[in-house]
Order: sequence, then C-alpha cells, then structure tokens
Amino acid sequence: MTENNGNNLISLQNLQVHYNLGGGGFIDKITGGSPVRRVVKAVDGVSFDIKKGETLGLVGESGCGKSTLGKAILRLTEPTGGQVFYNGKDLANLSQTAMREERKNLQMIFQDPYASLNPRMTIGNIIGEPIRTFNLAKGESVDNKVQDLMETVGLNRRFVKRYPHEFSGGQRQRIGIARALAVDPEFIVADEPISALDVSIQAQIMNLMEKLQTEKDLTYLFISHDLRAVRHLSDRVAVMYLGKIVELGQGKEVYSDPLMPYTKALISAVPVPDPTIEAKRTRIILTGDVPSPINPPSGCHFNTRCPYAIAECKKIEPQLVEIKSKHYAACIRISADYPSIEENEKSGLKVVGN
Amino acid sequence: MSNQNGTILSVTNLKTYFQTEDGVVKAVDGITFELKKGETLGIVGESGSGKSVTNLSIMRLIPEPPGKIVDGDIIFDGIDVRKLSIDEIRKIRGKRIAMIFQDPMTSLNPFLKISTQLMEVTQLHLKHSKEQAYQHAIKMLEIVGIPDAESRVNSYPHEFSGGMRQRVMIAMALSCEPELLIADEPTTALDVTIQAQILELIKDLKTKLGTSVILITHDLGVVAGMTEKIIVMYAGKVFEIAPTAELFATPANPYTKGLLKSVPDPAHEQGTELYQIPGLPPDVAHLPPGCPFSPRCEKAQDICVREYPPFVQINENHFSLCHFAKEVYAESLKEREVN
Amino acid sequence: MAENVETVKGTSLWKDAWRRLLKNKLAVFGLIVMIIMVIAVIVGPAIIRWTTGYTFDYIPPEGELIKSFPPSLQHPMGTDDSGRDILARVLQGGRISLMVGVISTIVSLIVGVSYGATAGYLGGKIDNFMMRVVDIIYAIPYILIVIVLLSVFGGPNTPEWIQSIANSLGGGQGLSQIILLFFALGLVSWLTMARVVRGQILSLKNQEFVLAARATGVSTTSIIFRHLVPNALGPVIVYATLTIPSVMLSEAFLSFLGIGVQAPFASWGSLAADGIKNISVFPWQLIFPGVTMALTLFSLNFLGDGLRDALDPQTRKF
Amino acid sequence: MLSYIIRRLLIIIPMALLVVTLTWVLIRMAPGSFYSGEKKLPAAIEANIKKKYGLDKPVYQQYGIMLGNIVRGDFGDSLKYEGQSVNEIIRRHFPYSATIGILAYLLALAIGLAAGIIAALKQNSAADYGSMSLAMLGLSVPNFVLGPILVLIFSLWLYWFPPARTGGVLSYVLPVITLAAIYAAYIARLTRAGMLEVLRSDYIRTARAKGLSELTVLLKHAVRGGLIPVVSFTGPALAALLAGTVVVERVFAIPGLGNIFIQAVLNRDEPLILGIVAFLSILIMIFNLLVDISYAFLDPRIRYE
Repeated sequence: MTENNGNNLISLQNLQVHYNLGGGGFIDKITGGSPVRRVVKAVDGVSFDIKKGETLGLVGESGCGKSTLGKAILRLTEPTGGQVFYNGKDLANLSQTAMREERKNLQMIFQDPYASLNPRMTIGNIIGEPIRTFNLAKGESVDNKVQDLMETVGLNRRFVKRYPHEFSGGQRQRIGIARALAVDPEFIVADEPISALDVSIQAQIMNLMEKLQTEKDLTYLFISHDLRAVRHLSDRVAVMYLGKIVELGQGKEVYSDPLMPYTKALISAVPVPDPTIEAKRTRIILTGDVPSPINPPSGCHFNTRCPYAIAECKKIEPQLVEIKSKHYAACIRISADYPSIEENEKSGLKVVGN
Repeated sequence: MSNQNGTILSVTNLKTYFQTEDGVVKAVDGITFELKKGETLGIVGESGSGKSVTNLSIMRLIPEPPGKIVDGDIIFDGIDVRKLSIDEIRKIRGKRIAMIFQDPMTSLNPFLKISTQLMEVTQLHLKHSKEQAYQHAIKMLEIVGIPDAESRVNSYPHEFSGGMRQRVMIAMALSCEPELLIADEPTTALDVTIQAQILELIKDLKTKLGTSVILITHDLGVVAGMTEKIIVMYAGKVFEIAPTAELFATPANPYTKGLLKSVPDPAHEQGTELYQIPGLPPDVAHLPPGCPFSPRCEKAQDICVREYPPFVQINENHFSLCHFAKEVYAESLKEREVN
Repeated sequence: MAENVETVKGTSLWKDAWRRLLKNKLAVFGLIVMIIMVIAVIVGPAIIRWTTGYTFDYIPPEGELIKSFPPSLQHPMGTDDSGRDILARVLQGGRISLMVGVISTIVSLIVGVSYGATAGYLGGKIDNFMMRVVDIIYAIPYILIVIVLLSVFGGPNTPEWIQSIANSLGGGQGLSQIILLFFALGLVSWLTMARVVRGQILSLKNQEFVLAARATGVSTTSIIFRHLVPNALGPVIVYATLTIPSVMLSEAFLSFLGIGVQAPFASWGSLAADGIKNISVFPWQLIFPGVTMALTLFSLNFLGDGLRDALDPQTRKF
Repeated sequence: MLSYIIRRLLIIIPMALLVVTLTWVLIRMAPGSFYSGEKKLPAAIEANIKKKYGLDKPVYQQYGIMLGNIVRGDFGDSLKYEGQSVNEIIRRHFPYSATIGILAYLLALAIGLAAGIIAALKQNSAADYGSMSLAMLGLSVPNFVLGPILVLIFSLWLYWFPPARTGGVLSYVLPVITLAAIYAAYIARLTRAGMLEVLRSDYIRTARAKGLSELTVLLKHAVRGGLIPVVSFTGPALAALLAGTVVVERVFAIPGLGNIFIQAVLNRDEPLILGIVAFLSILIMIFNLLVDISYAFLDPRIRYE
C-alpha cells in the first residue's frame, strides 16, 4: 500500500500510539489492582501515503483513533512507534526543536471552533502569532498579512481587534483556518473541522477548504465521521476501525463499491436526504456497539459485529492488502480473485487470506 | 380541533420568549402546526431555530424565568395544555406525552439504577406495584433490544454505552405507552451505525404501538426516511411545512431549497463546488423587520427586507413563509421535470 | 505600506466581566465599602489627630478614675482601658489588618501561583510529588508554622530587609515584628492557591487552543505566558480576593492569642481580643472593632463572589 | 473496595510519621527550647536536664528515639504538666472538643442544608437573598466577635444561658452556636451552588418530563448529586471541629484539646505538640478516607480499585 513513486508528501510507516493505563505491576497484584497491564492501542500500526496536492479522507466512528492519528502525525501526541516521513524526513523521531521548525510546513485545523481559540486574545493576535513565531513578517507588515489572511478566509478585515467570543461558530472556524494558513503550510490536518457547525455553515467551510486547496496547492488529511463530507472533499478515503485502517481506496470506488463489510455498513447507515431513495434501499443494521479499545476483540477487531464472521476471523489479524487496483481492504474473507464477500458467503467460500 | 378528525396535537400561534441580558429572545415566535394520530412529524432547523423550545413548550418544561410562553394555544387531545395546572400537566408528562433527549449520556440520572429510573414512571402513572414495575422494566428493556435485560436492569447508566443508554431512554419514554413521543435530536450524539439502529428501533416501535412521533433534527437525511410531514424552522418561525415527499421534491421556500442543496451528495464528483447558503445564522435577539432569512437569501428583493413575509398556502398541505413562495414552488416543479 | 482600514474595536472578556461586575449590586456595595475603608485607614488617623489631637497610642495623663469612656462626641467609639481613643485605634488597626490581608495575599500569590503552575504544567510524577508535599504541609497546624517562623526570624534574627522596611515606615522592633507576621501568614496561606492554580493549568493544558498554539510552533514560554497565564488569571483573582479575608481572620486569631500584633500597635484582632476581657462592662471595646472588621470581611466576600460570577464564563449562556 | 481501604489505611502511618517528622524539625528549628525560658540556667543544671531528656545525644539519635516512641504509640510525658503522659492529656481533653465539635457540625448541617436547598429551589427570591446574605454574615463575623456578643446578649442581658461551661446541657448552647455559625454558612453556600448545578442538568429535565412532582425530583434525583460538594467539605470541617476550636474554648472556658495544643506550642512542650499533631493528622486522614468511601456510596460511577 506504500507506493514509492516519489510524489508522496507524507508517508506513514506502521505508526503506533499506545497509551499505558497501568496495571499488571507488582503493586497492583498485591493490592488487588488490575492484574493485567492495560494498554489502549489508539493507533495500532497504520501505514499509508498522502500525495502532494491530494486530500485523503479518514472516516471512522468515535473512539476509533482517527483524531489521535491526525495528532500523532503532527507530533501533538507522541507516537510510540513507527515513522512519519515528510519529504523524506522522519517527523516521529525528530528532536522537539527540529520539529518546531517543521511546524511551518505542517498545520492543523481543529474540531471545536469554541475551544480552539484563546478567548483572551484578539483575532489579530491569534492569526498573527504563528507569523511572529517564525519571523515571517515584521512590524506593520504582520498586521497587513493578518488582514489579508482574514480576507482570504472570508472575514472582514475590520474585525482584526475583536475577540473570539464576538464571532459565530462558522466565523471562528474561518479564524482557525486563517491561523493554519498564516505560515503558508504544505500540509494540513483537518480534524473534524465541520462537525460542530450548523448545516448551512458546513457547506461554506467545505467550499472554503477546497478553494484554498487549489489556490495554495495544499495537501489535506481530512478527518471526519461524516461520510458525506469526506466523500465530497476527498480524492482517496481511508476507513478506520479500532486503531487500524480497514479499507483504503479512491473515494468514488470506496463509496460505490465498498469491499469491507464494515465499510458497507457504515455507508448504508448514512441517511440520504431523499425520501424516494430512503424508501427503496435496505439498510445494513449492525448489531452491538464499537468494542472498547482497551481490550479489542482478537483477530479481526470487527468480528463481533460482522455478519460474515467465521471462526478464523477470531484468530487471524487481517492485513491491509490490495484487492482491486489501488483499492485495499483488511479482510480474510476476500481476495483479489474473490472480491465480493456476499458472493463468497453465498457460495460457501471461506477465502482465508493473509 | 377535536380528536374526531384524528388530530392528537394542534399548536396555534405559539410564542415562547426568553428574557436575556441581550434583550428579549423570541425563541419561538408564532408557530402553528397539527399532528394526526399515528403520524410522524419532522421538525428540522439549525441551532437556535427554536425547534427544541417548541417541544419543551408543549410539555410546559420551559424554565421560567427566563423563559415564558407568552401566547398561543397548545391543544393535546382536546385538552388546552396551557390552561392546565402544574399538577394536571404532570399527569400528562411521561404518561401521554413522553420525550427523549439528544444526549443519552447526560439525560439519565447517573446516581440511580436503570431499574429505579424505569420503575418510577410506571409506579407513578400506571400505579404499578414494585414487583409489577420491575417486571415491566425488564419487559421494556427487552422490547428496545437490550440483551440480557433481566440482569442489566440493575445496572447504572455509566455501565451502558451511548447507544444502549438511548435505548434505555426510549424504553423509559414508552413505558406507559404514550400517545405522543417527542424525540429531540435522538441520534445527534451517536455514531452513524448506532444512529441507524436507534432510528430503526423508533420506526419499529412506532408501527407496533401506533404512537404519534415528533422527530426533531438538524439532519434532513434523518427525517427523509422517517416522517410523513416536515416543518422547517428558521429564527423561531415555521418557514415551510409540507408532506415529506413533497418537501423534498418541490420545496417552496428558498431556505429549504438551500438546505437541501448544501448537503453533499455521495454521487457527486469530488471537486465540484457545493451549494452554500451565504452569511450567518440569525441573531434571534436582534431580528430585522422583514424576512429573517432575507440577508442570506439569493432571491431577496426590497420587499423582503422591508416587510414580514406572508405564510403562503401552496396546496392543501403545503405552506411556505415567503413573499415569493409560489414562484419558488414553480421553479422547483420545473427543476423536477428537467431531472 | 499599511492600508488604513478602520478597525472595529472588540470587547475583551475582562471588559465584559467588569461590566457584569458593575451590574451586581452586592459586589458594587462591597467595592464601595472597601474603597471607603482603604481611604479611611490611610487618611483617617491624620484627620483625627488634626481635629481632636488623639493618636492611637495617646494615653491621657493619670488622674482620672475611669479611663474607658463610652462613645461620645469626643470619642465616637469610646476609649479603651488606658483611655486611648478607640476610633483612632480602629483606624490604625485597620491599616495593619488590611496590610496583613494584602501583603500576605501577595506573598501567597507569588508562592502559590509559581508552585501550582509548575506542578500543573510539568504534570506526571513531579506534579504528584509536589502535590503530596502540599498535602503534608496541610496536615501540620499552621499556627505551629507561624510561631516557628516568627521565632526563627524574629527578635535579633530579623532579616535586614525587614528591619529596613520597618525603619523606613518609621517604626522600630514592634513594626518589624508585624511585617514579619505578614510574610509568615503569606507563607502558610499559599497552599490552597497552589491547588487552585494547578487545577486551572491542568484543565487549560488540554484545551484545544493550547494544542493549536503548539501546532503553530509557539514556544513553551509563550504558551505559558500568552495562553495559560491569562486564562488562569480569572480564578486566581477570585481566589486572591477571598484569601484576603481569610488571612485577616488568621491574623486576628493570632492576635487574639497574643502571638500577633503587640501593643502599642493594634489590629482589629488584637483590639477585639482586648475588648473581650471587658465585654460585660465596656461592650464598646469589642463591638466597634468587631463590627468594623465584620463589615470589611463582609464586603470583601461579596466582592469575591461578584468577581466569581463576573469572570465565570458559564453565566454567559442563558 | 476493601483492598483500596486497606491500602489507604496503610498509607496513613507513613504519612503521619512524615508530618510528625516535619513538626519535630520545625520545633527544633526555632531557637531556644522549653528550658531556656526567661532566666538563664546554670550550666550544670542545664547539662543535667539535657541528660535527663536525652538532649545530649546527637540529633539523629534523638530523632530515632522520638520516632521509635511514637511508633510504639507512646508519646512520653508532657514537659509542662509534669508527671502526666501525653496520651493521658489527649484522652482527658479530647472528649470536650469532640462533643461540641460534633454537636456544632450536626447543627451546621441541619441549618446549612435547609437554607441551601430552599435558596436553590427559590432562586433569586427573597428567601434566597435572605439566607445567602445571612450565610455571608456567618462567614464574615469572626467567632471571637460572635461568641462574646452572644454571651453579652443571652447570658449577661437575658440570663438564658450560662456564659461559661458549667457542665449542664444549657452551657453547651452558646459555644455550639458560635462554632456552628461559620460552618452552617459554608454548607448553605455549598449546598445552594451544588443544587443549582444539578437542577440545571439534563437528567433533571428528564425526571420532570416523566411527570414526577417537584418534591420527588428534588429528593430522589437532585439531592445526591447536589450534596457531593457538602460531603467533600465534611472531612476537613469535622476534623477541624473535633480538634477543637481554640477561640470558642477560650471564650467559653472549655478545657478542649485546641487550647491545650496552643498552650503546648507556646510552651514548646515538645512531646505534647508531637503527640497532638500525630493524633490530629491521623484523625484528618481517617476522615478524608471516610469521605472518599462515602463518595462511592453516593456516586456509583466512582469505583475504587
């Protein structure tokens, strides 16, 4: 799944973020604490590439680790294993100082437009801070640059002295985008940038992001639980489940022809704003909840909810393999020769891959 | 307004205002609608449009002060809810009208067992004995699909996942077989796969019990497959009301049209620009004299800024609050034919 | 070239909070009383000296049988056992009591904020250790610490700088002992402040805007001083306002025990302690200092409460 | 849960020893000692005394002996009250402090809870403003002012209660009220804030939507969550009250532990200070543990492992 064709801007190699919750130690044993060491594998060995200028969409339900993955790429959460290559440099193992220098090129847009802006700073200072940090402009030209940025993201430049609480959610998200753009980055992680916004504002922000991408040749990792938005913005889509990527492919293909049973269920669960379609289609309703990431099910993590699960699914941890051209999936019941799980099920084919 | 024609709830010119630091917020400002027995009504609107306040008003659950129902009639099954004493309205709450809320994490009392919370409704309204109530609680949990209900009935809410808690909320709401269920954004806090489960459950139970449902949401997708009739709210007013199929096919209000067009369509090519409603949601404390949507409306004319729009009847069941409702409707019809 | 754009001035949260505070009648009452009180203790003694000739340590010559007079025009609050004017003493005592409150609070602010912020920002094991230290100091009765501090650094061992402060204020050993008391009280009242600050920093540290600052490469010092400190300031101000009355009470308590302020100097606490002895015969000796002190604490508490409401963003939503 | 309690109890011992150690260091830090009072003692006598109390040994040995005694639960004899063991003194005086302390806390709880709940229910009403202003007054009037004023009014003018301890039940009334005032004020404010917070929460709305009466909503759904701040306050408050409140003991001439402690500190009565500090710190830690345990009963989300 790692294509080394040279125009990869970001390349993740087996990236891991594990949190140790304690337990299993000597003290825990004698005092009756947790007998086993509890580890949350928030991101558990993720590898993929992002090409320059493209948008990779990352979808998954809450708690699947998609946000942690985004933060780990930018070292806002420390990865516990693996590499993150940016233009050939391994970000995951850079020193703190060297990483700070790289932040000029790598930026982030946050989910909560209320919590992500310092309430005690003016908009001018918020957007100007990265410019001053990296000495990208001096004196009055900082203000000019800030005001230009505000105009770029569709804010009135007169509001430079205002405070975040004087803006609505959508406007605040624009401020957050302007701050990310202030250093002229190459790559932006957008972590659920629209999920806290009103429906009518979501479209505005998505359009703004697309416009900026073409204007400034940006590369995005777009993280969202909203499949419709991910589909709209992304060239390629990665589906995440309990710390692992389970499907990766061209956006159009993943939506029109999903391979993994989980992806199928996810797509079918999205309600369509059209009563005629809704009346016709049959939904795949998954049973049960997303299991806890502390002790995920053995084998394929999805086996507890999968309608096609067989005994082997509990034993073999599936790898992400190319099933169709540039369309990868992690499921032992499909293969390049037998890509359709429904048909395999019907014909009684087990197809234990990997 | 009697129940002979099968009307269970009729709201006329309801106005609920809040007194704030910023002045009077007209959270709900003169809304009118009717709900038939067994019908599912969707109320769609963005945050601050007044959809939740409408339903809290029906239950008389508006915190007073700062809120107050200042005008209008709420007739539930022939009873004028606004004229009831607080003791009388309590006999309706939970028994004849039940509610489920947006956040199942905070809507259940974390200090009390699930069984206690389920039992108190039936003990109160159906005069169940403790044992009866306990058995009923187990039965309700089974109905809403909680596995191993007999042992889990004694759990505390924090031992349940979000989806399971919402099932418990539904079990609680349906315990007394209410005639009306108000579901206020019941799936907003849940994941898509869990949302699908919960919506399916509500649909199932509704058919089984014949309950009328009001489903409040900001997601047009959710109401499309669930409802017979939809109200679109904006700035405390009903902007459009129509049977579901008709609303989606031929909207007669520019706001509804904009909302429908701004939802990304999975079939769309990536890279094509999404339709966007320009501008910002209105500040309900300071509304302009004309149409509250006029600053954001593509079709706005002078009259829209100047004059408050009329509530235009398009056909028997279709109304729209717009100076140009008929034109917009005609346009939608035409677009429909082209496709 | 800078384009000349007319910018719209925003209202910061501080301005907002101030406006809300002014709407709170009780807080405004507290603020006004405190302003009057501060002015009174600053200029009051001079005015009394000028009008009646009494000072806080003026003892009328021998010869009169009863020296403690009830309130009269000449002595609005009466006189004490030695015949000293109580009004003059209350004003003088107010100086010391208010100074105890303010100076000790400043000391506790400096120690508590730096300690709490360090623990909160570093987190982990260091935080854990630093907070256990606070717990243990909590368990030692503060009166013991104060007495030890007073005796270690008191008398002949008084540090130079405290001596020089006392000298520059025109007082001798007695005054330097009082100044020492200010610091001693400050050094025992920083514990809660440290906890408050630590809690604030811990919750702020995980806020998205701090993460955002890190993501834009902002340095650690900038994060602390531009992002963490200004946002933690609200609760700190509120808590400091509430520390003032509690330190004043501690001082009064120490003076009541005879450890704090010594004659001829007075504080509200020592005046009240003197008054208690004669409560059945000369009630004014207790009532006037006691009521003045209660009024001050009352106002400070209202002010603190008002500040809390004004600075608490929760009240912003309806 | 049991293992948690055992662990917490085990931690109390080293913690108390740490506190005692620090106290000992503090006492030794101060110049002079119990013997070097006003008058200078002849060198021979001083040496004798030093020998008797082991003060001629190196400091670390003195510390070791002190710690050893304390671990054995023997705090030695008081220096001031010759021939009386520290244990005996604590045993004799603690009951006085405990009696008025517990009575005061019960009174404070009754008044504080009632006032706080009423104020929260009738927010912004006259009852709310009235009880909260009264609470503020309670916080602002120092007890050495309140106590004497109560004595002045109820003993000296009205002759209702005796002004000092006589042993009768009536003589407890004024000290208990004086002591309770500030705690009642605190509890009232905590209760009001806690209840308001809870009454705003979603699950209270759910309870109302079920048709429950306001009283049921309050007593069954709101009280538990609303009282958690009061419970957290109970530990330190009760410990402080039981330890005796010096002012009240002095004003009403009650031979409680607080007064004894202050005297011990002023006298530099090292064994007595250490004994009382050890006793009190263990008391405080046990109360804190009890508070933490009661959280688990109040809030099912809290589980101790």
